[in-house]
Amino acid sequence: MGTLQEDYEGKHKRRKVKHLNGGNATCLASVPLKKQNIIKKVNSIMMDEFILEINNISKEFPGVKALDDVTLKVKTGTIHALVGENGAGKSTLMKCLFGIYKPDSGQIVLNKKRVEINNPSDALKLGISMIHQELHPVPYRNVMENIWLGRFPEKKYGPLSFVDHKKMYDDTRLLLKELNIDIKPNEKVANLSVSKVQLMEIAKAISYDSKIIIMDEPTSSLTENEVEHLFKIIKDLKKRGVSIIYISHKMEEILKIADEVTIMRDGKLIGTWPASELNIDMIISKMVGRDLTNRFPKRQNVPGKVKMRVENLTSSIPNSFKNISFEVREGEILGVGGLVGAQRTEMIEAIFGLRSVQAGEIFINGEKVNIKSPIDAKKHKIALLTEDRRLTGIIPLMPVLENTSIANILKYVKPNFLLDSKKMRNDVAKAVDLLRIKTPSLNKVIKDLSGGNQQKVLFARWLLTEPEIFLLDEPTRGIDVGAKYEIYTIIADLAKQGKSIIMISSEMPELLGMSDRIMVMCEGRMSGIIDGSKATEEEIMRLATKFIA
Amino acid sequence: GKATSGGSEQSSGSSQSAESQQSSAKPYIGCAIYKFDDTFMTSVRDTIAKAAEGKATVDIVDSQNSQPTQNDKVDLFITKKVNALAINPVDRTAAGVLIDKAKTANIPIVFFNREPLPEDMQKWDKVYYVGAKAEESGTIQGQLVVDYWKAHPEADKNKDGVMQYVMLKGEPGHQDAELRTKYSIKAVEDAGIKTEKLAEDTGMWDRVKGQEKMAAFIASLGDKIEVVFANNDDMALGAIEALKAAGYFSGNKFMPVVGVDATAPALQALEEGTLLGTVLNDGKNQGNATFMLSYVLAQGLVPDKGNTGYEITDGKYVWVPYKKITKENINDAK
Amino acid sequence: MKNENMKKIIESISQNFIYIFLLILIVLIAFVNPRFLSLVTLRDILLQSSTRVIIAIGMFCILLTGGVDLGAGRVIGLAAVLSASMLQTPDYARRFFPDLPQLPLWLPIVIAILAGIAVGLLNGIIISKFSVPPFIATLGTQVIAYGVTSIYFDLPPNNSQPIGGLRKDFTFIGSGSIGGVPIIVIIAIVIAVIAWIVFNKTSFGKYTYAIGGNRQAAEVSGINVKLMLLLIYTIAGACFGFAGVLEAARTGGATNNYGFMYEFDAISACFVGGVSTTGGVGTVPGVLAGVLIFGVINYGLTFIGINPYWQYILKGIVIVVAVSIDIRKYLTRK
Amino acid sequence: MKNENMKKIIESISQNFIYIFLLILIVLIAFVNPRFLSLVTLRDILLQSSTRVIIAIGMFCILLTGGVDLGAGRVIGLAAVLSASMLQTPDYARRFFPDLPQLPLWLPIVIAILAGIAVGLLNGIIISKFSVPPFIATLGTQVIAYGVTSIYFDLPPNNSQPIGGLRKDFTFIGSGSIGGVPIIVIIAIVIAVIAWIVFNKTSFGKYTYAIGGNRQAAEVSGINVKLMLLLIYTIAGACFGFAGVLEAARTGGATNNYGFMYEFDAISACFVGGVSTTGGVGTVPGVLAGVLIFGVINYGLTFIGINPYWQYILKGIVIVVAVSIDIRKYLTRK
Ligand SMILES: Nc1ncnc2c1ncn2[C@@H]1O[C@H](COP(=O)(O)OP(=O)(O)OP(=O)(O)O)[C@@H](O)[C@H]1O
Ligand SMILES: Nc1ncnc2c1ncn2[C@@H]1O[C@H](COP(=O)(O)OP(=O)(O)OP(=O)(O)O)[C@@H](O)[C@H]1O
Ligand SMILES: [Mg+2]
Ligand SMILES: [Mg+2]
Repeated sequence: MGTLQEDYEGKHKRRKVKHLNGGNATCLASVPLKKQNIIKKVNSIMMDEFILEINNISKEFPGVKALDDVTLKVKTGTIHALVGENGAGKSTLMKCLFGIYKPDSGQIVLNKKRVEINNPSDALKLGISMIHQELHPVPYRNVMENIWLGRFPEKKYGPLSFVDHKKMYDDTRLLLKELNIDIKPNEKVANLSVSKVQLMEIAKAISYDSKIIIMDEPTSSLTENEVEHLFKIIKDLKKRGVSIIYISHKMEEILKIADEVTIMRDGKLIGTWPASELNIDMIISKMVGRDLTNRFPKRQNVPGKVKMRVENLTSSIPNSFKNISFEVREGEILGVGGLVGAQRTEMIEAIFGLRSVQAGEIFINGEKVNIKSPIDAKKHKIALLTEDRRLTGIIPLMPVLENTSIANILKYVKPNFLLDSKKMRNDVAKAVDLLRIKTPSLNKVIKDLSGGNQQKVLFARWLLTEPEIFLLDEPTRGIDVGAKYEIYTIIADLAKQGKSIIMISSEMPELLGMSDRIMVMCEGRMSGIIDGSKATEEEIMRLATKFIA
Repeated sequence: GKATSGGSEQSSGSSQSAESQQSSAKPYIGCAIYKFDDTFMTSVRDTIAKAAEGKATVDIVDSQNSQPTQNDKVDLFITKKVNALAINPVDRTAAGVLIDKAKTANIPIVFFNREPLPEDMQKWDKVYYVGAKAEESGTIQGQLVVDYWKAHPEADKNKDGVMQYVMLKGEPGHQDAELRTKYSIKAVEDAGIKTEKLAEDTGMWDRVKGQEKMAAFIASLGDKIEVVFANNDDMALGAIEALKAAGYFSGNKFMPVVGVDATAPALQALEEGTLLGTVLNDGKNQGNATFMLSYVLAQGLVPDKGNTGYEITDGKYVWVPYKKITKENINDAK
Repeated sequence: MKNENMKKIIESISQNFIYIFLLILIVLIAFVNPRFLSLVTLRDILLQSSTRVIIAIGMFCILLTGGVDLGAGRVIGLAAVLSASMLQTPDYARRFFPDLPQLPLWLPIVIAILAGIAVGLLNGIIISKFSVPPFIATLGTQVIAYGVTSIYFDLPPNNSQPIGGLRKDFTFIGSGSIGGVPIIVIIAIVIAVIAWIVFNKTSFGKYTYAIGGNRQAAEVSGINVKLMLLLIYTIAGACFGFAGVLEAARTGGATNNYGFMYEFDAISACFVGGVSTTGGVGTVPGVLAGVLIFGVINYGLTFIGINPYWQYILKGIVIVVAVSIDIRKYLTRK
Repeated sequence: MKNENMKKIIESISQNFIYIFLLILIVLIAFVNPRFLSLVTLRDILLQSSTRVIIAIGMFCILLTGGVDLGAGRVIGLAAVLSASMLQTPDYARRFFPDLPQLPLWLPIVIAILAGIAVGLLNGIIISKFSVPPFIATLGTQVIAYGVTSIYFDLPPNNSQPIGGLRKDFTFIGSGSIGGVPIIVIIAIVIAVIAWIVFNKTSFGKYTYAIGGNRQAAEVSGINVKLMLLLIYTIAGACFGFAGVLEAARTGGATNNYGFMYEFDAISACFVGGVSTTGGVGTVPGVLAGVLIFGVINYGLTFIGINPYWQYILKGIVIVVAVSIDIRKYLTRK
């Protein structure tokens, strides 16, 4: 008991020391502008040193060899991109580095010294921080408590120490201001949009004042503007000698900011190259082990008659979407663009009956329909691939088989009320093949699949229901290029078969590359619909900010 | 106002109770039962409620088998300024604190059914007790078995002159469970019969558990068992079910089983000849005496045989003895 | 290669840990007293586990959805009292309804099950319609159910007396056999088989797993989650009601305390049997093994004559150890 | 504009629903019997709520982390028996330790609290080290704690007799006053204030919220979650142990049955007071309001003389209604 207490207090002391030194993050965040030159010098000396060496790491999960003798060396003050298909082992490698997983073998060398990292706390102490692929906010606490979690500033009153709320507030405000992020320090996190949460997590990772920052798909829910902003922050960090390990499926991003690129495939290291020696096609072919010349498949769909018409749809929540009217045709892909916060998700979930509306009508095949729940939506042959696969998509401990068939399971009920498991298994196996879902067996629980493969399972789930209208909310979020191409092919194919598709996307190339028409939303309102073949990024951006004062 | 009584009518009469206590001169008595749904205590509280009709206002409350809860209820009665307290303690040792409370508030207190310790009873002169000596129920159980043992030599199945028995105890730590267990065996040994405990386990006063534990005893000990003691009738009846399942009570296979409480199903079993005997705790007289004592005390009088109708021993005790019930005197219990 | 095999063996042991655990328990007890290995013992344990299996299966449905029912025991009490009160022999002296004509056997049973269904439905409405977490919702309804049972049980002329003198055709369900196999065991097996089929072969079962696994995902997939929850709590209520009827039939009596704390036995059995506390994981055979483990412990420890207090300690250790080993399956971390 | 104001009022009513609920309850009871509104009543209710506050705060710590402790009641029993057994007056006839010299008052109290800490630590280890879900872990240790208490309680010469004859200096803690305010109330207030400071002003408190709100977030932020859990269960154990001591002091006695089912009162109070079942949400004032609501119900319903069985029903309804309204706060969906 006594020792536990001491241990706990000991941690507090350490933190206090840090604050006394003035070495807290906000100070540092404001430093570079003044001391840039000195730091630059430091950089040039250290540039060729490896600050981090991950040597020969292997890690096996039941049934999967997630990492097989992987080595990764990161130089001081560089941006090191880590790329690979879904399930290549990128996140796992980073989790080993951050102390979330314990590798089966291999070692980590930091600043030429071998280190043991047994938990995140060790990693943070060694100057490694991480933005996680799956976000980890504490929903019912405010932004500042989330950012400084684990290291609140404290005031001492004799032997007692209390949280210094004022300092925490001021530090947070400064930090967010420095990073130019517009979030209030005392806002409850549950009230923030996904992108704001993502930005908060970025601010948090930076606030640790670390030498190494791991960013596991930090841009998966950011808009282009925010991505640009993040890049500015990253470049600042780089100038200060911080090394960044950057994981992303967006090739343009990688070539734009990375100094070096490490490519992984199937848990194995393929190699590390200077970014200047690579181009997108080279990265992709090394990643997938074959050539992939086109990013988007050729579309052969011909939009036909109007399938669904939405008129004047208005949310019952103030500040949410209002007066949305549009139509989508048979065999048409309607892209929906806009900044995060444009209420695209709310609008599409309302169409699917997940959210209540105050006014508005929906017509399918010219007939007015009343959709109050997903059950109604399914009756009208609508499918929805939700934005957050972890929260509203996967059923983590259920096998792939049931996860795929759950929305369609009533089709397999035989007259004796029992399920036709054989038929179900066949159908699922076909879908798994079609989407090239990487899973050891259909009985594997879905949580053990990589994020991208999980997304594909969800796609398969809705494919099985044979819908006529697909609502896709960020369908390729967190999916590797190879799989993306596969998903695009499927979407194009569905359109060719005459299905109607509404696809929300925050990726411009995807919108431009896949849509017949693009509807743009801003602040809950529709700011315009443009022809996909003639649209440009500039025009979409203009519409996306049309109502922003 | 009208006197309140037990059961559901109590709620309707209750709102008047406080007023009636002010408006009329009717004595107001606070009564706490250790556990409302206890089989025996139900008959006591029903008697108290009936006896009070037209004479006094009685608030009967439930202590939920928890002494702290009972203390809470007594505090409440004191706050409500009752004229007398009638308390059926959860733990008899806790009576001391209750007496202190009553003494401070100068409210006479009558304990019933569970006897406080003598030193606590001496704390104040307005403390009384109505009830039986708890150990007596055990003693009578022992006597029932002794009578049978002596009349039926074949009861000693292995002819070793020793009574091999199994014991089904009530809830562990419950004072009745402990006393009945101890004194039933003591009575047998006092009668000069050697005993051997083959097994003992708790049936938690429960018919289901009594049955299950007995089934295990039978399987484990087989014909070695010569007598079954159960701390109450419910467990005894459970044991009888288990014995029936093992072929007893048909043909000439018999097993003496004794319980306590003389519940209706137990009397039925007596008539059927499956239960050897049980012990009647005289709820009617306990309830009546408790009411009469508190009624007299609430009027500020000193109770005696004349105004209560019950003999008062040592100026503090009204003894209502237990009764031995067998098939012969079954009507005494009906 | 050898290593691979070793790994597979260890894997399969850990996957089937509870069944092995059950075996070890039996062997240990038999080691102390070899007579434990007999048909009678088996029969007794199955008999005692029968109603528990039914209760545990009801609980299993609920636990699968990520919920819990703290009121199972009180529903059992309600059903037991209801059915017993209407199924007394006409010549029994203290009938609950003195003038009730002889009812067809099925009617009181159906009424009792309907009472269980009513409580289940109430739970379901509170939980699905008003979004009250199951823990609290059932904590609340449990108290209500107990209050209702007690009021019914306290009705004159019964006045909280144990209900006895049950009809032979009724008690036969609880204690009769067909071809040497107790009827009650057959009933439990039938219900277990039905449950197995439902949870493995029907969409209803898959939906239940999905709701427990990720409720929001289930909703988006077009499952009517609220309706499902309503149904599941109602079905569980029916199970509990039926179990209460069987308890009355088995013991030949009932009180309002029947079933008290049974939910914890059922919950423990499910958890020991590998059901997850957060829902979405568990199997019917696992639940059966869990029930049998406790059946063996309860019976076996009494069989070899372990002091009741030590039985508590051992039972606690079994719960903790079994679950902590079983849980390893899901801990892929590190 | 007007609408806005209306909305704000409705909002703030729903945010502070429990306090309003408490008020409504008091008004209703006072309406039936105006004497309810008195200082004595207030004192009684505070007195009765004191130990409950301490227990509820211990439970609150655990519920905040998303856990639960089903063993609180048994720890209370253990601590009550331990402290009482060592604090009897030297001249008491049936001392637990006949030859024990007079110990300094603090020593047995510390020993009893240490016993609570030991159980808490055991829970903490099982939960954090072996990853057993709290529900099952504490279900297991609870049974163990009860077994241990009973064995101790059964030691000769006590043999499961209620422990009485407690020292005056000890019972004074439970029943004495300082300047008209009961000591026990002062203790409860002090503990509540400390808890409020811890959960609002210290890192420890805020980390507890974070663990309950999102355990993974806490882990990846470098919080030693396992250590925190260990500490929290241990602190809760200390609270329960201390509450047990106070219960013994308050009633002047103890049995192994003390504290039985108290955890459910504490859990209900927390939930009614706005603590979330999944953890991470709740306030100390809310918990106090929850405890007081039940204090008012328990006391008030008896005060106006409602039949105990109806009290059960009303209590159940309060739980369900209060939580179902309170929960609306969090249902922002749709
Ligand atoms: N906890 C786990 N248990 C079992 N297998 C796992 C676990 N975590 C990851 N895996 C497996 O390890 C492999 C690597 O997964 P990882 O998440 O590292 O991929 P990734 O490269 O980050 O992919 P993505 O781009 O989709 O995020 C995958 O095959 C995955 O199924
Ligand atoms: N004020 C808020 N309160 C609660 N949740 C919110 C709030 N604002 C946004 N969200 C949640 O954050 C998520 C992001 O939605 P938002 O409307 O901000 O962006 P979007 O453009 O609709 O979606 P996308 O991320 O697909 O571009 C939504 O699921 C929404 O539920
Ligand atoms: Mg990843
Ligand atoms: Mg003999």
